[in-house]
Amino acid sequence: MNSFPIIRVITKLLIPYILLFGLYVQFHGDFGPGGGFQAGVIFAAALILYGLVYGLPAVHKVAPPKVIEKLTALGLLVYAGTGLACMLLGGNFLDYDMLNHGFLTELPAALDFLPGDKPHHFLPEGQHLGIFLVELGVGITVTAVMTMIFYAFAGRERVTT
Amino acid sequence: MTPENLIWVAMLLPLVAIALVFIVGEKSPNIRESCTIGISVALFWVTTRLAGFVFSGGRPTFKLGEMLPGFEIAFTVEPLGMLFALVASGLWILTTIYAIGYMRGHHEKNQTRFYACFASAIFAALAAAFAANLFTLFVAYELMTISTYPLVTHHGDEKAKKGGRIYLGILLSTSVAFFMLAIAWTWTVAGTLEFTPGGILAQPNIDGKISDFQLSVLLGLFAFGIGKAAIMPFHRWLPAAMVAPTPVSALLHAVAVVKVGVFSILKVSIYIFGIDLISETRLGEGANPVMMSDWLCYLAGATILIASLVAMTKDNLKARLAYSTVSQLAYITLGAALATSDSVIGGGMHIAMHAVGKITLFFCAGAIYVGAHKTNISDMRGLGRAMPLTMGAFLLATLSIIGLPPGGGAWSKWFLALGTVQTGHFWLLAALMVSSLLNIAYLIPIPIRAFMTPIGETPMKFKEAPMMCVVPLCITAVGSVVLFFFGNEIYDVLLPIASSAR
Amino acid sequence: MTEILGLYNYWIVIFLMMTGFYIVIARENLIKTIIGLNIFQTSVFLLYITMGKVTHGTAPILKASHGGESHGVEHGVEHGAEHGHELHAAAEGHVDLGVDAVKEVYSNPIPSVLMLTAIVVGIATTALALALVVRIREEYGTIEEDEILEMDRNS
Amino acid sequence: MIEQLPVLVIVIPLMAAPLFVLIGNRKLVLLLTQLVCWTVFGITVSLLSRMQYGPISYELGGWPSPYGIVYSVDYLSAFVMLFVSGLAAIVITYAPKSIDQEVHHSKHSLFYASYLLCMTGLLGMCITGDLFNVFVFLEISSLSSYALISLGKTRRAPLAALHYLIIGTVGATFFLIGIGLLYQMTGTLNMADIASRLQAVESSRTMLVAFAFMTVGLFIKMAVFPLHTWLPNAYTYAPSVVTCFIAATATKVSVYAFIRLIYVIFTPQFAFERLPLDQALMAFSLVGIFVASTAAIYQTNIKRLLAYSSVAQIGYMLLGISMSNVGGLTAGISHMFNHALIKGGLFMVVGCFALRIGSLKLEDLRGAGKTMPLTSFAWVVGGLGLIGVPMTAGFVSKWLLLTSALSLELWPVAVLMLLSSLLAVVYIWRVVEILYFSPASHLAQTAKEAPMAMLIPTYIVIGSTIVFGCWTVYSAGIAQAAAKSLLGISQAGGIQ
Repeated sequence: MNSFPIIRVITKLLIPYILLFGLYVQFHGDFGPGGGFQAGVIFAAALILYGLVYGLPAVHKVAPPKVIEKLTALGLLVYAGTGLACMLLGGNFLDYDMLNHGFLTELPAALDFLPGDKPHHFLPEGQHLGIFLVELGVGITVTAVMTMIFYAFAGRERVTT
Repeated sequence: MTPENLIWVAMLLPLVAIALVFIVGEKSPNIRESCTIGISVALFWVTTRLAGFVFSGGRPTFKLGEMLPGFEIAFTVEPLGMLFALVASGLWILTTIYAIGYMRGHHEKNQTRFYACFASAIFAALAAAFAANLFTLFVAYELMTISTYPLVTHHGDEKAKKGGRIYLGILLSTSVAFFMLAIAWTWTVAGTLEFTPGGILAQPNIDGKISDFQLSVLLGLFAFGIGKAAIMPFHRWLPAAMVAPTPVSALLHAVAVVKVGVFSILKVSIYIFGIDLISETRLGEGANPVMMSDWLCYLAGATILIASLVAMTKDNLKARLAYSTVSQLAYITLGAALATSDSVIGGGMHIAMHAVGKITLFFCAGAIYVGAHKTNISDMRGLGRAMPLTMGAFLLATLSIIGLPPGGGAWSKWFLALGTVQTGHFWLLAALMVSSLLNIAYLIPIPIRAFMTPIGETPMKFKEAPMMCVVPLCITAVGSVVLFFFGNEIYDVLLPIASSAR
Repeated sequence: MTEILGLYNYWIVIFLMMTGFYIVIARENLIKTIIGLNIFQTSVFLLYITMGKVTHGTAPILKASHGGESHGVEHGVEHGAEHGHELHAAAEGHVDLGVDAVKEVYSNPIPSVLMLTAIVVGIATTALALALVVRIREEYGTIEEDEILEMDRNS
Repeated sequence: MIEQLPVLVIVIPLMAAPLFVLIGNRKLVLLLTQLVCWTVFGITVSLLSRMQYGPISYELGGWPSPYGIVYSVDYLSAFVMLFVSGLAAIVITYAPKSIDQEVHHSKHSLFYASYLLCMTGLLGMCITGDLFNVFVFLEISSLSSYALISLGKTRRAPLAALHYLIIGTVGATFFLIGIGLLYQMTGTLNMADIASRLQAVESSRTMLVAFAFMTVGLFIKMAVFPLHTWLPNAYTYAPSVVTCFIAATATKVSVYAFIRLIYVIFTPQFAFERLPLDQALMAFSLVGIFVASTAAIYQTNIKRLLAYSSVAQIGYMLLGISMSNVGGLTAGISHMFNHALIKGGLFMVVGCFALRIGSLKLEDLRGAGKTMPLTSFAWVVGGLGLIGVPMTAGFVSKWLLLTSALSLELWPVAVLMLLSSLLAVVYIWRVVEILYFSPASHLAQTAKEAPMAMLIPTYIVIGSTIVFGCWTVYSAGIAQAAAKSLLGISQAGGIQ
């Protein structure tokens, strides 16, 4: 599809917004609808779109298959590691309340001058932090897996029968 | 040593023999065989020590442990088992000596496997003889089947394979399909499998847990399940197993395997049913109710006659002996089924008498094969002059098998005949007599033909088999005559098993 | 009549389920089989999701006045118990959240959450199945099952 | 850390699997896999040893039951986990040489990762007390086993894996439908909670439908007779090591799930008294035993022969379960254990043959008894166990089954069961004759004895079938404790 300028330009325009939307969904996960899985799929969609339009070599440069393979594992480790951290802190597996850290949870007085409603939390803790980390892990893994599936199929040689 | 310790020492010895045989292996056959002989002598000594205790009224017990909740592996020695153990361990020595001569004279392969399996079969025989409950007996019985299979298929050719298939097929099928079922049924009905004087099924019978007819069916399951007793129609394995080398046929198919079968049947009828229960339970209405074991008596009688008749048609010596064994085993089953104290003692005695007699015959068959390479009776004309010792021993053993004095078999047949009279089974008495005639007809011609031929026809190029073969068979032949003079002692020894009923 | 029509979601589910199942059984083409499998799975997703929907219910998002405070303060078992209770009540379809007696009806979120997992599983299955089909095609040169079996029989 | 043991069983292999993908070094990954498997085995041993103080439950994330996910360990689950992890450990110790030969080197770290995931899934199915979680773990184990099977050397492996995948997914989806319907009725996913709520619901049509879907779903997974078609191909074409592990454990865990389903969730009164499932199960299992054993007799590939025998053996387990008394259930549970050992051991033997002879056709194995005496002897011992000869593990379970059938006066069942074990004699002995008493084939003549690294684990497993045939405190004994505790739940209903 290299030869269709309109598609190329539109794709270039679209991809940043897709990524941005992915980030939004990702980081909104512990407050409202959204989360790692959806975000991961959106992220991967951006990569796959890029690959479809610009070809496999191009997207391999952006996201090398080796890295993607490792990311699959890394995301899962972030997830399980969060659970393990809770355990090491003395709770049960995935007991996020163990992640309370009491560090900068309230808005510092120095920032009082900011306009508008003050947010509840400054740095998330406990349940929020736990869910955030888990969602992050899920997001990474899903992005990587989706991309990897794409690579796996797109990278196959054509079979002649 | 206390009798309790003697039990486990006795059973450990064959296992030691297996280990030694494997360790020494093919490297030095002389050491391997001397190990086996040494241990068999030690075993015989241990069993005689044990016999001293048991025959003077002791009942030593040894518990190995619980295999399943409620099912123990335990050993108690009583006179019948002791007699069997004595016979098996005593004949093991002679068979080993004989086997050395035979196997070397024949250049057989896989001798290490042979001696190891042999020892494990003896182990199984001892375990069966000492078993304190039906469960242990069953385990030993199956062990016997498995450990003798490689012996039957020793030659490894197509014929041996086929024989092995029939052997294993019939023995395993009957034991799994009938014997195991019978044991489980006994367990569900009686709640115990302990061999108890007087039997364990009498009480459930009174309680109505098992009807008279069901008892008869259960007896049938046992009789057919113990395929090693070779009741027709499950006798085919015995002739099939004759493809084995002769020492195997001798020890296993005259002593260990078949005797485990009839021994089990005796045990079941004495200690599981109780001879009173068998003899007093009547089936059918009206004036002439039949004994619940009547059908088994007649089946045994039929087996005696048919097997004898079949034996007459066989020209192959080992095959003829095999069918003779089928017929003789049915005597013992008959003794168990008649269930009078005399018939049971007769059956127990016949285990010993037949063992010594039949092993002699097999030894002779092997010796003829080694010395003259003859297997068919029709070819043995005039052999008596070439092999006088062998054929003389054959004649002596023949007397015992037929039941003529001074052969030991006379006594056991006498007591069996008494049993038939006491229970009023005159047809069976007739069958016993006819079978003796048949025995004469198919056994006596062999030595006669061997000796009574004109000198001119005698092929003089043959000579006696090696001494290792001839000496054991002479000993057993003499033994079968000696036993005749010890009939009273054996009767006294076995009396407790029959009188324990009341 | 209303009883039958009122359960229209189940009719749809059953229709889809049977369609998918039929395709799985009847089609020889491996890709079509996988598509059938997907339809079959999707029907189950629908079954769950429609089950969780409460008429006129909204998305079960806790208001800041309620949920926000409780999250920071409560811990452990107490917290869990309360949370669980809410969910549980939601499952039964009529929910009375918050002490200030604001009656709001929420749909049950649990079936949707479960289905999220099931969808992931479904994707994994499909991906694996497709990968296998690719390999099969590379080995045999066809994805028609009867042809493949024919080749196996001959080899 | 001790109270964390239940979750560690799952977490350790689950975390190790992605770690392997990160590491990628073949040798290191192998070492770690073995380490992880043995650690998990150690944990399950300590969990089982804790059972005498009562069942353990572990709340994930501190959420109390029935709202959160609970991991619960009782005699039954601890017992099943013990042999699953034990066999996983011993098989992976045995594996390296065989895998070296059968799987491409570049795939090794992924292979070991999938292996661990498969084990995780199986263990998870045992330990979790949450019904939906069962489904998730079921799919984890299934997906990884599809992948493992597809790694087989021949080109039929992917096809076998795909067939298994399609049938398996249909089964799992059936299970999922059942869970959905149960959730609809009770509003909870916690098994114990569902059970207590179902008592209030008189058997409604929904409950029946849910029960039917879940039962059929699990039947597919455990390869009950008419639904077994996926199994022979999957076992035959998978790499030897995979077959060892899956054949020994996967179907047993599905049987475990089925036991839970009947005895914990739906109660035996519902399944066996209101519904005639016991008779149906008996019929299915007996027919299955006969048909599959007969099929096994006619196979020409040793792996396929064992695969059909597995289908038959599942029948014995179901037979025990269908009796719904302590004896029958004990027999069923201990047969799970005994058969896992026996079949695991036999497939390990087959793996040795595959390594040295390179073919699993019976005609190529002729005369291997001469060149590979130790391997062949292991086959004989394992085969005797499968037949159920006394002093082997197989005898113990058959004996238990027989006595409990007789105590229920199920005469035909008892007789048929005994007759069926004669079929096992035929198919095992056929191979024995081929190994020992046939002229050697071209391939077997030049074969060497299998390496000690494989023989020792094989002999440990095969030897344990003898040990557990003579000494049953820790096999039938625990199975009985498990059966009692399962039936204790339903004692209110008056089941004997």
